Amino acid sequence: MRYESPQTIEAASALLASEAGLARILAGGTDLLVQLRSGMVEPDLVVDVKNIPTMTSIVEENGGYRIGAAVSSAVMNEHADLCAMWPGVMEGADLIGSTQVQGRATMVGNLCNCGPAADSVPGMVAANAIATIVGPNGRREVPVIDIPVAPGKSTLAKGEIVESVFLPAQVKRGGDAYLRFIPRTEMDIAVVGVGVNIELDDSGVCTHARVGLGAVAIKVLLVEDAAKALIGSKLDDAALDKMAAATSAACKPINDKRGTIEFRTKVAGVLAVRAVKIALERANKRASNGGEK
Amino acid sequence: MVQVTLSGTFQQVAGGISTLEIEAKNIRQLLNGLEKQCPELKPLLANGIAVAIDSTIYRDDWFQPIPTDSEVFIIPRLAGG
Amino acid sequence: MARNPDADSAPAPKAVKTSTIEFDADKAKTFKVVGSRPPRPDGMDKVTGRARFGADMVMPGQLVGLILRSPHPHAVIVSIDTTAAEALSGVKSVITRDDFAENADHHDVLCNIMAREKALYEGHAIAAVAATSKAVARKALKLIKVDYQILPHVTDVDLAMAPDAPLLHADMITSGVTPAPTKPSNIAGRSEFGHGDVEAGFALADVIIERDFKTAATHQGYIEPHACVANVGADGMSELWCCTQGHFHVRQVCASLLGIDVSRLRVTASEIGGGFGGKTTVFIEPVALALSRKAGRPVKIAMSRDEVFKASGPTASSSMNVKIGVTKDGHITAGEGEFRYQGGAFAGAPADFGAMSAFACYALDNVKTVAYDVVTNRPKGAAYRAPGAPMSVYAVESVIAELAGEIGMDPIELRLKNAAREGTKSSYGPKFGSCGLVETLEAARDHPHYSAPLGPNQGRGVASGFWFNFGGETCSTLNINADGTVAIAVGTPDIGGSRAAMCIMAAEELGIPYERVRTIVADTSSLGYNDTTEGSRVTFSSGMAVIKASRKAVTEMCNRAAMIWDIPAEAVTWEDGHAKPSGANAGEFEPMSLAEIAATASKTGGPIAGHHEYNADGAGVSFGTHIVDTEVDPETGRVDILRYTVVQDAGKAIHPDYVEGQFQGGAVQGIGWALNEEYIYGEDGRLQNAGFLDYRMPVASDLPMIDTVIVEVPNPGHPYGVRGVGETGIVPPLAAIANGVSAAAGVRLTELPMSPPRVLKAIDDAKVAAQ
Amino acid sequence: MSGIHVSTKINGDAVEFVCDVEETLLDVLRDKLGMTGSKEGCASGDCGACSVTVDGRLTCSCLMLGAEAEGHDIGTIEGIAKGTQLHPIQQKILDHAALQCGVCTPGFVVAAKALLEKNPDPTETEVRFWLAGNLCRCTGYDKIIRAVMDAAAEMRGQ
Repeated sequence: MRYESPQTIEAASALLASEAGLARILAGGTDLLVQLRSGMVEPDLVVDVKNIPTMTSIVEENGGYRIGAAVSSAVMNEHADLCAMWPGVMEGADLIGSTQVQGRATMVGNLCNCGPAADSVPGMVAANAIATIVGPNGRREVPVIDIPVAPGKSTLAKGEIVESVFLPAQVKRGGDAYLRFIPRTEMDIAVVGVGVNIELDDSGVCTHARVGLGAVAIKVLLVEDAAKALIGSKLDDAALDKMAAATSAACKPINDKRGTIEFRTKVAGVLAVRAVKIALERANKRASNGGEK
Repeated sequence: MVQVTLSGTFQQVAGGISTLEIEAKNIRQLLNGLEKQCPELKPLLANGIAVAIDSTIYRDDWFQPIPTDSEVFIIPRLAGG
Repeated sequence: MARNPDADSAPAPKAVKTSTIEFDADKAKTFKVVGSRPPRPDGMDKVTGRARFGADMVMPGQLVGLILRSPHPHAVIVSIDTTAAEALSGVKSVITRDDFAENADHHDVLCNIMAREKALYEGHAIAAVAATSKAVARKALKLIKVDYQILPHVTDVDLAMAPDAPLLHADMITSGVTPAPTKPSNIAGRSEFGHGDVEAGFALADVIIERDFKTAATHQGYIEPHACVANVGADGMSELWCCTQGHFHVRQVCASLLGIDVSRLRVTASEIGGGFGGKTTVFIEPVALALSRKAGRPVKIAMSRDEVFKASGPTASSSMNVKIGVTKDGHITAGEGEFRYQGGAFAGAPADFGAMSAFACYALDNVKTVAYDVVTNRPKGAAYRAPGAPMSVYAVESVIAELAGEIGMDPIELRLKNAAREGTKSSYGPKFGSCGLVETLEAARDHPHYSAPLGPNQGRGVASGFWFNFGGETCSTLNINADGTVAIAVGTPDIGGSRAAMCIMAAEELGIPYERVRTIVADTSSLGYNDTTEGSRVTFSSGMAVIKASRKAVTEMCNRAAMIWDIPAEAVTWEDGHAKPSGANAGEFEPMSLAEIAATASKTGGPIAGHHEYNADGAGVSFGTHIVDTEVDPETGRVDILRYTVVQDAGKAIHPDYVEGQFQGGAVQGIGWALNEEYIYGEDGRLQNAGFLDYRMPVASDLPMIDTVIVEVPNPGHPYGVRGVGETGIVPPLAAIANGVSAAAGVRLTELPMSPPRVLKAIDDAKVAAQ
Repeated sequence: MSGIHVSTKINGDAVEFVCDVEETLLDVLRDKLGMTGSKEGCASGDCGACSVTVDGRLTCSCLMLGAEAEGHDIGTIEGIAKGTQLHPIQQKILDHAALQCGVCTPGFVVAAKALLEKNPDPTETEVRFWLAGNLCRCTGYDKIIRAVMDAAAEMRGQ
């Protein structure tokens, strides 16, 4: 196994593209090292991307934020403005593992491992985050929802690396939230995860909504029926009930060591309602602050 | 004479006998007497057992005296975690 | 040694030695050091990272040992080909079953540390290599070819008892059944306890509740994986460094498995990173010794966490039925239970201890318990804190709580009405001596926690529990150093602060400050045989050995003073760390301190020491009562522990901090067992959650502070009144939490763990049933 | 197999080592540098017994390659006491009897120190959540949480 630590993303991409054997990107490494240790993967090349400046910075852009793919969750969560704008996304990332894991783990690593239960992904999906991908054929931009395909499988081609994720500007009366269900209070993998982002008009009618759903299917889902149930309503109980039902209906979970089909399906709806209530509170607070924080 | 009560597996192995009388002044004599009356118990006794004499539990501590009229139980040897 | 069968006609020898010193109530009134909370002697090394645990030892030229493990839960091992592995550069030895001779004394242990004809569980050791690096050793494991013939497997206790179940051992005939079965089965043994007539008892009851319960297998979850370094010299002289609760036991078993004299193997117990019963046996130690013997170099083996889960010893899972009858005014008329425990691939599930302790909290006229010890294709179980008791007591205490509700009586009141006390005939046979159940129940009832208000979706649970405690073979030595300090050697590894307790007891006896005493855990060549640190025995039995050794040293110091003063030894007494003339008739002399006597020891007869070797009998039982407040999220089944109080009888708390620590640690292990911990097996017989990620032990944010109340009802069999405290704390929590959750959820939960899917299903099923 | 040469700083001292790519920082600390205070409890980032800081940030040394240490400042349990002077967290752990077996203790000390540097006045809940990645099986956490709270108070001069 070779270890490379290139200074540019182009060099990193070239290394990955030219490797005949198995290559892996090392960002936070909190998944990769566990896989290495257990013998699950035996790569021939590991490319450490933490020395690439564009991948290790958070930059304001068009009122939103571009977050480098190697930025750790801890660094992200110390960025006060980012946390104020996208608290749900940040909380999702903040739930990955322990404080120790937070110091290394990245949102993009979480995304590119393509685990259905990845805590940071439903929030990014709800926020309609866009990933910038660099590969042998140049740059492209792809909505986060389109990257995972199945556990361990993504739409990235050989030699492609996610360089950054862009979170657009949050609207004046907009709010997001992420809730997950775990049996303990920390350290577990989500049994269900729901990310919600809503926008309201001045009269409190929901004008836009996105609901991302984790751990209930082969990949993270965007639940359009749940969003439809919210849009046009004032997020009253009837709308929330309808949204919960749509969320549960979208679940295609399995029975495993972390939960049952029955449990995941029901709890997805329960958490979606709770998440919308938090997002609503945040949207109203944001509006009352004039669209700031 | 000491009245001995067998519990747990011992009772069944001894053919359903739950109590028996043995002339014994200490645990060693008690165990020898038991073996004589119930030879089936021999392998179990060899594996190690516990003897309760009036609410104090001993291992097969041969020379522990058994006062007359004391209450004696043969129980599984205790272990712990 | 065989007993002489002729001896029974001989007169009884004089009582050679009574193994206990009785409780001294007068001394207890004047304790100076006992009951204080000084810093522990090993603390500094542990907060700075200097303490050396199992994996921290390095021997010169040391190799890395790794073990190849079966991927199959049940398979015949047709052949093992190690030629390619042996040929790999850097590989210094490879061993398989062929490297161990049959061993009648430790047959099951032998079969467990290295599979023989069959692999009996996923993770069962098949072969091992020692190599110059971990990378080489890993490569070598991959080169070992094993031809398996896969057999059907069984991991569930009830399924394993079925007549058509896959059979693990062709020669397993159930013991304890008359007449003996003619066919083999997976039931290793049946045992029965109790007295009276349960049917007659139930006939007197106004309310009878009978329920089925299940608990999952759990792991002790010590943070330090098993690790050892073995070094076998060309002359056969061997040393072994390992983390264990019982290095003398390790020496005995390893010497036997390797066919060497005990005197040739010196075992040193490292600092031990948790045991809870799981480090009372051997797993990797004989393998490391065999690899070292073959390689001619030291070999270190350290288990991975995955190996700890798959191939060390978790506790039993259980399936149980309990039936209890009670009169309207709260008199329990009869109790009956059947307890089926699977303990993995070999006999030894602690079903009998479960059956014995199930009803131990109650004074019953009619009680009957039956235990089944069952084998399955899971790793061989090991002891886990009060082995067998938490499960059976969970079942009984759940029914007790329900009965209290049925007859409208406060659950502590119901327990007090029926509580076992001194003189009660125990459910397992003998009468109880002095014991403190009633005191713990009264303290719980009077605790502010018990009457604090509860909010919506919250429920309070109470349960009591019991553990026997025991003593065992013990010895220790105590040396008075020339500078007046004291060095103690014990043979019981310190898993919870026992070295501090030893220092306290010696300081108390000698009348010197705690800081002048130091205790070490001696290796197997430095001290006589000691039973393992288990059964909550160390503070009781090693402590009593230290007290006895101190008293012997005191006697000698009085002798020395008497010689110096030229008066008879009987005319000298020991008081506050000084030898003094016992009265006016003895003469007028300035008292001599321990340090003064020690300073002249070389001129008054040489070194001064005390030692004591004995069978420590007279361990007192310990009862406890726990109160817990839980909150259940009715929409998700999530359970939060809001408040927790442990009340337990310690006899006498030598170092109260570590007594509280035992209570708190036991309670939290119980919380894990009750709520989320479990061995989860797939259809393929493989463990699905062999890691801390999905085994789900409690983390700091899951818990409130754990309040403790130390009740002290002295054990008459110890000079200071000490009872073992380590194990009882894990017995009540399973039931206490089940009672709390059932109250909060409005439905009785009867299966552990009460994980959210299970709780939510129970709530939803109850709603459907109610409609 | 050719090793990787790494130059780093550990507890303020310049350290160079050669490691294989596969070796974690924990492997390097324990097996190459003889710094066995960091423990391997799980090798998967679930127990925190191997906690170290990298440029002041808390992490698990089992989740980091030795090679990744190049040019960074590593802090381990061995560097927390200054000579014979214990850090207040270490002293409070002793005072509160907040250890039993002690194998998790180095990880708790490193993690708690990182917390108090970031948040000198944490609530009990904040301490519990910060330390959720440090498993202790002996104590039930009670005395550890008390020790950390007490150390925080002392360090604030209260």
